[in-house]
Amino acid sequence: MILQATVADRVLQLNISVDDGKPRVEIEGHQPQLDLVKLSPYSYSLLIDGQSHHLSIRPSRDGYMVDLRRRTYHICLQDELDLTIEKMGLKDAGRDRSGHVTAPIPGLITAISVRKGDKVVAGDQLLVLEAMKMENEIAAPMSGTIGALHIATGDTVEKGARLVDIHVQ
Amino acid sequence: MILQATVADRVLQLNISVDDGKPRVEIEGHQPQLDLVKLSPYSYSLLIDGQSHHLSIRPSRDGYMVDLRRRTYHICLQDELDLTIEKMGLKDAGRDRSGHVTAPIPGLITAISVRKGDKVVAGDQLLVLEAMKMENEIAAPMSGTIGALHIATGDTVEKGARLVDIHVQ
Amino acid sequence: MISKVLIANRGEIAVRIIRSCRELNIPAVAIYSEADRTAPHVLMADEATCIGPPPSIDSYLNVDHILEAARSTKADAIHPGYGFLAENAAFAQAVLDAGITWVGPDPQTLELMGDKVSARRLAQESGAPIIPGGVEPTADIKAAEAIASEVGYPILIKAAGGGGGKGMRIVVNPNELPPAFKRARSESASTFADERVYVEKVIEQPHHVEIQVFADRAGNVVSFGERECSVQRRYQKIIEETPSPFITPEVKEELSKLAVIIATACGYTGAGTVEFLVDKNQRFYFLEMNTRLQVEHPITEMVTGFDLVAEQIQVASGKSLTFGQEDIRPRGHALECRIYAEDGFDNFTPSTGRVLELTTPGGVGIRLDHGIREGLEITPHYDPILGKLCTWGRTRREAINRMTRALEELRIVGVRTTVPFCMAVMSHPVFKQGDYCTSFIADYGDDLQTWAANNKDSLDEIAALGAALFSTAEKSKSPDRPDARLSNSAWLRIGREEQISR
Amino acid sequence: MISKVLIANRGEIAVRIIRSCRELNIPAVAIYSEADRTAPHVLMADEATCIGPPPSIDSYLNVDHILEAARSTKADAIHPGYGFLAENAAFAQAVLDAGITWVGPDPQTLELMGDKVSARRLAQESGAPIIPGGVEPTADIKAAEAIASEVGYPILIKAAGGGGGKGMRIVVNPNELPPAFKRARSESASTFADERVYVEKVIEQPHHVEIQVFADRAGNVVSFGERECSVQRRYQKIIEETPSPFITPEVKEELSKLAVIIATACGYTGAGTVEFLVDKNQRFYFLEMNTRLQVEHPITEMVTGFDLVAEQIQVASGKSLTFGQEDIRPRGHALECRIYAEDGFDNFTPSTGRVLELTTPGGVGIRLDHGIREGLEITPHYDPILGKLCTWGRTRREAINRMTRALEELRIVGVRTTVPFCMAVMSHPVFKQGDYCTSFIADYGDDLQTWAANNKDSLDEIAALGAALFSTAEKSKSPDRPDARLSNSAWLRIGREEQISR
Repeated sequence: MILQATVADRVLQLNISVDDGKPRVEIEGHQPQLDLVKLSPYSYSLLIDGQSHHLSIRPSRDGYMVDLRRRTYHICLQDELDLTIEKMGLKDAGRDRSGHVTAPIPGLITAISVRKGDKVVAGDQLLVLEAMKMENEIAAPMSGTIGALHIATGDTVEKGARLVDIHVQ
Repeated sequence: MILQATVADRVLQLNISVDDGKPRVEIEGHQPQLDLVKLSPYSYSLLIDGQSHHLSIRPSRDGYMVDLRRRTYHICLQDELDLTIEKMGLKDAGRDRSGHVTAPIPGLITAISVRKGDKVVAGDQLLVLEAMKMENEIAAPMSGTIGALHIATGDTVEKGARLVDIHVQ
Repeated sequence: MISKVLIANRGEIAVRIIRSCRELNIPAVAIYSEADRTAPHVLMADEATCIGPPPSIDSYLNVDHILEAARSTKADAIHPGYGFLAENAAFAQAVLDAGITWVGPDPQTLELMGDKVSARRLAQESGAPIIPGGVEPTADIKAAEAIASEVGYPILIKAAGGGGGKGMRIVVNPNELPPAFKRARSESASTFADERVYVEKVIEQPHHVEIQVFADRAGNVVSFGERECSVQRRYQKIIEETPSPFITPEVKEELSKLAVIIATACGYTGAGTVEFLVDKNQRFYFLEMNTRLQVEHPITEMVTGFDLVAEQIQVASGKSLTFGQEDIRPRGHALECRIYAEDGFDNFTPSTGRVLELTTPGGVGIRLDHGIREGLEITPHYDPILGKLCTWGRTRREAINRMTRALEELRIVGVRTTVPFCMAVMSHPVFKQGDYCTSFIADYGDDLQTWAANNKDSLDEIAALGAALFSTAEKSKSPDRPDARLSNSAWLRIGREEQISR
Repeated sequence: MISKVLIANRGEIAVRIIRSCRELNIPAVAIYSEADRTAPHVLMADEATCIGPPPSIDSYLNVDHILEAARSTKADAIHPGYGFLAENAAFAQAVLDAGITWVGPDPQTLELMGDKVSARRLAQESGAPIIPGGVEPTADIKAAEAIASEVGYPILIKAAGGGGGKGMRIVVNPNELPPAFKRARSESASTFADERVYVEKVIEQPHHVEIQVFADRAGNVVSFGERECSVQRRYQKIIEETPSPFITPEVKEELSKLAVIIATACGYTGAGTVEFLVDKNQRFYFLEMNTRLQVEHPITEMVTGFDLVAEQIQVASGKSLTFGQEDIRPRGHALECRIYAEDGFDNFTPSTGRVLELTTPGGVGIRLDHGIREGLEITPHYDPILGKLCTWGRTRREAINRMTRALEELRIVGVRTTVPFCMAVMSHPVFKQGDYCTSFIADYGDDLQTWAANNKDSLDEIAALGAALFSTAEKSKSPDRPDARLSNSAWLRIGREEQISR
């Protein structure tokens, strides 16, 4: 099975097969000895040619999050089918004319200045997001009409959470 | 609901009810304020009248094991039905004429000296149980005929595991 | 005598204080907001009382609720930790009025040293130089211009009521002064309800050096030596060390002497810190006094062997110091890295989420103070400090190597932390040489980013291999996508391990 | 120079050695048996190699597999830790023959000091008293009787080949000697394939005191001071401290001097320990020399500030000591409690099982070395030591209070450990006074049990409440036993917490 892994801006090809009951992965032209063992719900020990790595692996919105040597890697994996779909441009088909304003940092919504249907100009304040004692004004990134509001005052939001939709005329 | 809790040789009466959505337990004549919150699969925080206790609670063969302040408590809980059954002596009804030899400590079975059908006299060696570098001879606690052997050489056994059955003539 | 201490704080510092209470055999009462019911300080305390909803203003800053908690638990002393109400004179007074012992200096001392103007005046009278220009704040542009021309450009404009870098600007020439002054004044007014600003001389390549002092009610005052705190982001410390690799023995001696004089002059009791700026020519200026336990106090404990929190409680209970200046003999070198829930490589953006895994470092020369546990939710309500990792070494180099090792061992999965950033600092040549000032992060931010990127690249393949093996194993388990080729013993082994692993 | 170290061990000591390798920036190779694939020493090492099935004889004692692992990973040094092959002269020789650096003394020294007869002879020649009678072992009852009447009853009979208390008996009068000698001889023969036994004078109220020595190849030998190791069960140490609360400064001085002379005489290199018995009148006798790193070395590191493992590696790589006797200045007091997987209140019965929870203590003056993790299975294959908890204090009392606090913080759930037993010892008046000898556990076992029982009773109700609330909450979740009265918000809250908690 061929998998394409995207790590930040690098793209890696992996060829996964099974040899004598053991997983074999060819990566960047070499085929290391691999041994992956689960330690806890998120934690794994991976030996690669005897080199010991202690990883945390968990699925995320758009792939996998891997913690390794105190850094977090976002890995997007695509098999042949995924790549075909992408090539055909099917993924873009459903895109609408809405702008999604997302949370740049996690925090608390302390104020909302707009309502559904309001017309806004790029730069207008939409809401205030408070995080660890700092108030952050979130402004409209484009002009348009406010669509759905996905939050209410007092909500706690994650980084990347969809806050407000703006329909561009 | 009335529960009877047996902790080592102490027997405690607990009367459990619900008051305004909160659990109420009457124990030894007083009714403390309780707040139990789960922290992890085995770990709980219990506030009793504001006194903070960090417990581990898990079911065991014959009740519950509670770890509290670095000690383990074995708690047997019985409700009215359990107590009625015990009073009627139903629990003893199924007892057969077999003696069960169990492992006094956890360890490795390194040798077995008997086979099914062998006749043994109390004190005869049955097997050798090795634990942390010490060899322990396990002898027959009574005379009789060897019934089932629940273990094989090389097995790792837990403390209390059934090893050999002896049928008393 | 103190028979029960209520800790008016949360997180790592509450845990820190509980530990000393235990060692003194004094029961400790935790307070908690509804967001903190399962936080370690609640689990570790002898008693715990809820004092309100998550926002600090309704809980950890709610004086009435805290005093009520002390009354209902019969606590006869309150330790405020740092932050929250620690330097609030009105709170300290309310505690005393309630007949409860306050573990800290008198309210009058808090007031005196909490006001910048009176603190600087006291320092000056004690013989400590202050930064030229910065005696009195002003809202008047004419006065500002006069100070500026007297001390010489570049100058710094700084809010009188503030801190943490808000409303601060540097002015390089006279033309820039009027607009900069106007903006600083209005920012200061809106943020701190005080439109006055300081106009000060800019100190070149400044070092932040502070002296830990300790005093009892009998008038004994000692210095526990200095801490160098010049690795800062947004004017907040992130890495500290002792001894300072920069200041000369003469300066160190003089700062200690001045700090003791200042503490004596303000009638101080307990643990306090006198902060100085030291310029590239070893010229120093009094900055302010922190009238409470300092976040970075553990490194002083590591080199001197004293438990400062235990000593605070002893002094608060009326005892005199059982040691003198001659008993304080620092040994070796200690470093602290603050572990914040922030991404050090993304402008210190706060991070929230659940702590999925926590593995702590151990072995020789390590100290960890933290207030988290596996499964705990890090919320955006409070200060993002999760803990502090300290190392001790016979030499500075040994302490640095040990810190690198300990940072590698510390696994916190689920929230981003400053751990990788601190690792980058430990490997930076300027830091290694001990040749850094407060602009270190600003000056070498790119280097630190590069270090991170270099180390990242080499590990991309490993992370990708991990994800690929994980995803394939997951698919082979899932009944709706049976992949016969991969349902073999190797993958089953992973499945089996998982079943038994908890 | 050493470029890669293979650690021929497992558990806490392998982890300990990896830490020093990291700080020296030398890659570390772990070896593991099939039972230890997920043990912390494997997770922490740079590389890891499987060397066989679980039984030690097939893995950690398998010389060929270990040498092959060193060859295949290109390790150019082997650190043996303690136990397993650490004092095996043949292994050390095989390592050297393979062109690999041995982190330890020469094979000849291992052999010389490993043999009780030659070790005692060397000690005697160095001026150290030995226990009267114990020069040469014998299998002859006449010789035994001669020694006994010379040194006087009571006497101790002890296997020549053994250790750990096997074949040991005390004889109080001459009548008992022949049968006791016969039994000891046959036990000795069957256990150690050597029927000879020692006949020695019984030392009254003995203290086990040992001196940590350190030597380089250039002939520099220093003493790192003493450790008192008299809290023992089955002749195995469980709690150690430094300095000794018992021996006089003069005895301390003399033991240090003798230890240095002995280490010099046997051509020692690296870390070694010279063990003495000290009787109630401060008379002392050479016991043996341990030619390796000692389990309890961390307390010496805590008071002196040195990293003994790092120094071992430096010396093995050919470097001379960078410090002299005058640089070793112990400060304060350190204690170690060994955390065994044993029930201290049930005759130290071994315990196995899965570590369900692990929470480690932190804060001021704590050091923890362990080799476990949450989810790890403790098997009966190896030594039951899980880790070592050490505390430091300015005074002995501070170190004891800190140890009590740290033992309370250390949560290991799933296997029984010696933690509660150690807590009982810390609270015992005889231990607190520092007035204990090697019979402490035998003499005060009942007291310690009582302490445990007292503390147990008071907590029965809390445990019962916990179990009752837990069982009721479980039942309210279970679909086949819906109990309407209990399916309310309080119980649902528990259920919800559980769902999100991992």
